[in-house]
Amino acid sequence: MSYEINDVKTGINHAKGMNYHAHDIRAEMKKLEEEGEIKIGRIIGPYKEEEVMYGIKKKVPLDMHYQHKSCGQCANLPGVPRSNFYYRDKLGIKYYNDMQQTSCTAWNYHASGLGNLVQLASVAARNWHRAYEEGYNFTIHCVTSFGNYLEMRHLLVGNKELRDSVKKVLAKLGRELVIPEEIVHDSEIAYALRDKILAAADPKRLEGIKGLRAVEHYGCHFFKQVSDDIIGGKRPIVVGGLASHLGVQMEEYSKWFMCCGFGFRHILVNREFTRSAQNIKLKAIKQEVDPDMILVNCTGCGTTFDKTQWIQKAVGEDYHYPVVFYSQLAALALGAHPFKEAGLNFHVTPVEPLLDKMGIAYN
Amino acid sequence: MKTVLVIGGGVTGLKAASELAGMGYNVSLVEKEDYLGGQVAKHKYYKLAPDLRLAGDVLDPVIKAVESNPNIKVQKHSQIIAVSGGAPEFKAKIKNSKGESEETFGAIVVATGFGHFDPTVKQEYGYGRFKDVVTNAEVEEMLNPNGPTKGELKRPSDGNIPKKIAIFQCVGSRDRQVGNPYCCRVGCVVSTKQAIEIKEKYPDSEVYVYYMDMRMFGRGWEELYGKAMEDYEVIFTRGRGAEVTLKNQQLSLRAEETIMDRPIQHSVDMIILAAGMSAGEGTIDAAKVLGIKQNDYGFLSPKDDFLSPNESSKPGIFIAGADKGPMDIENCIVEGAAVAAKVAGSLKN
Amino acid sequence: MAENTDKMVIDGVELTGIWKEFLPSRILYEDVTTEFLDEVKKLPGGSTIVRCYQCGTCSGGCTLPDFVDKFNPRRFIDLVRRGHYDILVNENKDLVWKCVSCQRCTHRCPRGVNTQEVVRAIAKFLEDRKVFGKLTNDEAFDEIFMEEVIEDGRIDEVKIVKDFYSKTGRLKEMMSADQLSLGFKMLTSGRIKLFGGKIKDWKKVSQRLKEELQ
Amino acid sequence: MKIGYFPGCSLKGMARAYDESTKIVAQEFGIDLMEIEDFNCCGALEVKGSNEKLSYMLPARVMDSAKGRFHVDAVVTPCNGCYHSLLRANSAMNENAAAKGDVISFLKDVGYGTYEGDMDVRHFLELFYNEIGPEKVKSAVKKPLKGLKVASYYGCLYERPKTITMTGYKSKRDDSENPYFQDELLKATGAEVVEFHASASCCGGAHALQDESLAATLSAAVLSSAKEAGADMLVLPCPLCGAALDIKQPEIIKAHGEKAKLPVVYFTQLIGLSIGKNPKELKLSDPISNPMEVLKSKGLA
Amino acid sequence: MSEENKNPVTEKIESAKGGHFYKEIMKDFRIKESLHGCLNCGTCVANCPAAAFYDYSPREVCQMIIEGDEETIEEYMKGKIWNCAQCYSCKYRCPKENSAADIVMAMREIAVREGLAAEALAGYTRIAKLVLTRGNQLAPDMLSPDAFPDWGPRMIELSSKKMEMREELFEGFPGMNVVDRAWAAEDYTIYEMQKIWEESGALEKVGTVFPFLVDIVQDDMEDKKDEMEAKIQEKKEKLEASKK
Repeated sequence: MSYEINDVKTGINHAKGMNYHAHDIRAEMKKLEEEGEIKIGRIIGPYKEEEVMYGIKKKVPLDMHYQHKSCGQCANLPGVPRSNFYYRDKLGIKYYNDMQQTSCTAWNYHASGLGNLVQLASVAARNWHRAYEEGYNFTIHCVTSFGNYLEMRHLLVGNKELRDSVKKVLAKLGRELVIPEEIVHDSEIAYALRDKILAAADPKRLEGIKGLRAVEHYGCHFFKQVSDDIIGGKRPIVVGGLASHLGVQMEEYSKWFMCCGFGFRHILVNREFTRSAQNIKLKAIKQEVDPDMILVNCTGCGTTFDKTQWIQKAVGEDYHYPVVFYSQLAALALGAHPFKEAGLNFHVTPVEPLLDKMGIAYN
Repeated sequence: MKTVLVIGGGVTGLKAASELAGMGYNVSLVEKEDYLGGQVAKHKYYKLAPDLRLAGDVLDPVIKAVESNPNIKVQKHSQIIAVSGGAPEFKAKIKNSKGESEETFGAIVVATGFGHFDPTVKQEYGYGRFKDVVTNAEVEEMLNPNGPTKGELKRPSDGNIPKKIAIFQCVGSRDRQVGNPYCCRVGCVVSTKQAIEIKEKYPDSEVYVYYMDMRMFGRGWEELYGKAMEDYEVIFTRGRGAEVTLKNQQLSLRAEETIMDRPIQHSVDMIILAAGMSAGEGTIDAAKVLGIKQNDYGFLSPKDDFLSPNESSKPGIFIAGADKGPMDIENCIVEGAAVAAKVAGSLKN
Repeated sequence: MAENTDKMVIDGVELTGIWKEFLPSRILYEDVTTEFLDEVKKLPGGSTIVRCYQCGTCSGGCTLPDFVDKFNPRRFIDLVRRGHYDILVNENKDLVWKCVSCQRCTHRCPRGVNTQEVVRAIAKFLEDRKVFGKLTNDEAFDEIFMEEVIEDGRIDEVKIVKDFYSKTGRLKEMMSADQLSLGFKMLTSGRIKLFGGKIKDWKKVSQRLKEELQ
Repeated sequence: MKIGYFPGCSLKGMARAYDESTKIVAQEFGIDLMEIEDFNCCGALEVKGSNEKLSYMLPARVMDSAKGRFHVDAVVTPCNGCYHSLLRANSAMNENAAAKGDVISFLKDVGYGTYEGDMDVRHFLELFYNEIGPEKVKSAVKKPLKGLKVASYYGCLYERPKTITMTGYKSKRDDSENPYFQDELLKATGAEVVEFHASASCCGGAHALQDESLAATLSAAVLSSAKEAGADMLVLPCPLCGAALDIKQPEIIKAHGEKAKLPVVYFTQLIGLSIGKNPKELKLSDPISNPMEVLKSKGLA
Repeated sequence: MSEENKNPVTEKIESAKGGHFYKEIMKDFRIKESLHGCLNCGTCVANCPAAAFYDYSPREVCQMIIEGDEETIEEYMKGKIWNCAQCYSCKYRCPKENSAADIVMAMREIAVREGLAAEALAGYTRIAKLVLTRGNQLAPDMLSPDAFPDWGPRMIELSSKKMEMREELFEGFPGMNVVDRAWAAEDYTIYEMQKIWEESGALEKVGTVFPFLVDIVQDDMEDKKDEMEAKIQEKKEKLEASKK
């Protein structure tokens, strides 16, 4: 069943009438700032407002992007950060690729329980401060980092004890607690920029994209960990929204909600779980849609979908759905070379049939 | 003799009006719709739990008692838009298609009732996206021979009669996420009643109820529940419906069978959402116009829940029925009578 | 996870052990089927199973969880009602005959389910479906008991024990020194009558009961 | 009041001691028991699990014969199992017209009367408590059982399930969760009744042959908790529990050790002893678990 | 009842709430936000990917904390909590707004600290080392074919050609083409990361599982301490100045 983004979006408007309001984190941050407890790293330059849960507007910065990279993407799917840079270059957006950035360490934390909240929040605050001192808007490539930073913001705002501990650590580094006004994932930015991307796109490439059938999968930490600050309400729409804007026909499948099986620790030490979870998802995708590609926005899910299709042969099933990130799709639309600029050749599940179908040369 | 204003022509308002008129008071009943009977009439409720008595059997006499009483002036399609003054002399502005008018009343009874919870908010249930996910109010309309399907339960998608039907309890009730942590108090019995009606009409069908607790506290409700299990083989699963998806054009639901500690995946033809009660629009408007207190969920707060349950926070303004919180029809009628007594008492003093 | 050493080669890549393993799903996919419920309902003592509303009073007060892990009447009933035959057989078949008929469940059931008899009916139901692979002790004992009651009208304790041991192939056990000395003591104290009294007009009754069983 | 006495199969076999001591005690206190001769097996668990109809017909024949041939108003049985079966048949006949029809046509076919399911079925313990009572026992005691600590055990079917034991009852029944009739009677004999929490738990007797290790575990739990409570012996009103706890005791001790070693007697035996009856007459030497030793050491036998 | 006949079920109910682990867990401020009583409705389990394959149940996690039985908690910390995939589906849909995932996370932290996680963390050394010595968690190097044979033949091919491919891809992007870490995080950055771990007490915790790692990190820090602390001092002064 293909669906319209507007169908999904109706939930937000209804949510406005809800009795209970989740606390408005933006108002609380302002209050803390007035009390001198924290600093807010305000949006620099133009922004676009998109609606999140409870009718609250989220400001998406349109320029001056601090690129909080993903270690998983850089190591594993380097085409994704490359595409993120690419579409910004094409649209003339200024960005900062920082070599003083660290990993958010949330993957390690969720998988192993090593580390603690003070450490996790301090790492977050350090990276936030990097963007602040360089004069850029904090934007995130990785969904694990995104979920983690949303949660850290939530915890830091809500808990003075944690805040004080983190401030103490930061002071030892010569830094201060600056919480960004908005925690924005790169896929949200790409969604906010959908009109610009469409306008700047290569018409020939758009011709190839048009009519492709795709399913989407969102990282769990993108929308489940802290679920009230996502564009589109509780059910995310950004990847499908961007793709359908570019002409992809988005298809619904029954297992859209289910976790991909990455499981943080499972992908490393219990991959039988990862494979089994993938089996359920892929089976549903094949039976119900049999799409041309799977669109994702999450490092872990991208890895899992890409790397775990082949092993399904062990149970006699054959899947070959290219896994494409929203930004790789955007880069392709803008005319990127599929390998040299979008890095699709780093994907284990072959992308060549998809590129053939799109009429894009890759050799 | 002072006139009493009754706002709302549902069962509570109707009962209050006829009781007051019976005691000799003049009553002005204002209803915003062009029919009397409130939600019962709006959604063409067919049968009532627990006796499966026709809703009309109950509603018609109540309406008749009002319409045949010369002391009651019924104004349909009308709304109160402003009220000034105080007890025992209120001036109310009534607006209808003909224009605005002002009348004076000795007391006001608010009986504005409830609204069915809109399950669109629960995106995971797919209401509004999947045609065959319907609410219990829609099922009432379908089961009613005077309804849109002439009494047949039909799948909205293809008009076929569903074979496997799942009913989800607690949709929009007992749910902090949507801001309704309270119990709707009638979902359990309505679902059980509908399950029985469906099984009676279509003995080959399978009806599954997904519930957390079956809260059967009313007269004869628990017995009805037993009957559904024993005589009609309605299958009750202890686990709240978690999500609905469409799998190869068939609805597929997820829940947990908590007795067995296992997740369930189940394909069905139709899903009925037992949408709970929320504060009706009329109630929210009335609270605004009259300036009376509401609770956290929009329902009206009595002056004292225990000691003066039918008095609002303002003297001379009385509240009754489902605008105070979820309530079944039986109790709404009791409330209507109770508030009438309270009003009469206050006007005598 | 069990050590798995078998090899598999896919596309020239050799995979051993857990590299290729998948986990079985625990999700229940089946529709509820009343097939099994209907069957159990018809068995002796099974009719009240439909009244159960899964409150757990039975398993809460049950004698057996103290001694038999996972014995849970509520679960047996639930499995039958929902038609999860496979789970009933795979995970519970060794449990159902363990009921000691202490009647606490029936005694306390707020819905009037005759739980003890229902559990027995479920055991019987599994017995009828031959899931145990052999005649269980319980079934064997029931059969001998029935036979003897119908034949003689009364139970002769020695005879029934002897028949039971012989039917279940344990006659040797009965001939153990301990058992023999016990038997001797009983015999000498007159508690074992080698020739039990006969009931006067039993023949006719016996005939009628046999008809009933046909 | 004429009372029919239905001993059941066990009392005519291994539980001879219970049968004889019951008769002695009844006679001593003036209860006129008329044994229903030519009785048949009550059906017990096994018939009930195998064939529903038979499980009503067998007890009905006993009750019909009590009524029609012995003209008694009530049937008393000292056996928990028989008590349960008889009551269960009555309850089915009263609640289920089909069952009643089956039974009546069966009785007709075999040349019996028209039993309606209305017999007053009583347990001997309950009867003895209600009709005689602790006070009368106390005044009849000649040899108080001073210094004897007993654990009073009831077994399962004596007051369970209430759906059956409460069927058409005319006399006062024991407390179904915390039975006390036997406790009171034993106290009247001068014995000390110890606090014993397993008094209404299950001895596992139903599995005595089919699942011996489970049965032994359950029995051991009962015996050892009585012993832990300081009892010198376990007293009970049921021949089936007697078989499980007494006759099987050597096997139980083998599996669970000396903590399960405890003499087991019927309550009628102790009442008989206290009113001065001869231990031999009461068959106190019958139990495998050897109560005589303790009784002798306390100077009671 | 004698010792071996004790009922495992009633024992549990009888055992006192509020043992050591329970108290430790309750100290975590996330618990208050993550548990508002539980309706036992099963919405969490219905969506839980771990429950689909393991004998694991987020509902049980909530119930366990409500009941607070020490023995069960310990058992869980050793085993079942490591089945959770941290997908937060339970939190997302819980009508009581509970979060079993957060409770599990708090328990994992405590399990590590209390030395109950040795088994769960076997095979975790490489990641832990990378985080503490490189400033990020993953490196192209780690994707060696012997650790990921189930990723198929293309993965093997890729890992042999990754250098050339990365060079081509990241032409003009300095710092992106490294293989021993995800990007060329500077020494100063790594030092900052290490200092955060040390100051927050997280490093000490690592020591309970991987004592040798602590030595490596401390040696590493010692080596560059003077130079780095000077830089930090500079930063501190700059921050002070900006405040005025």
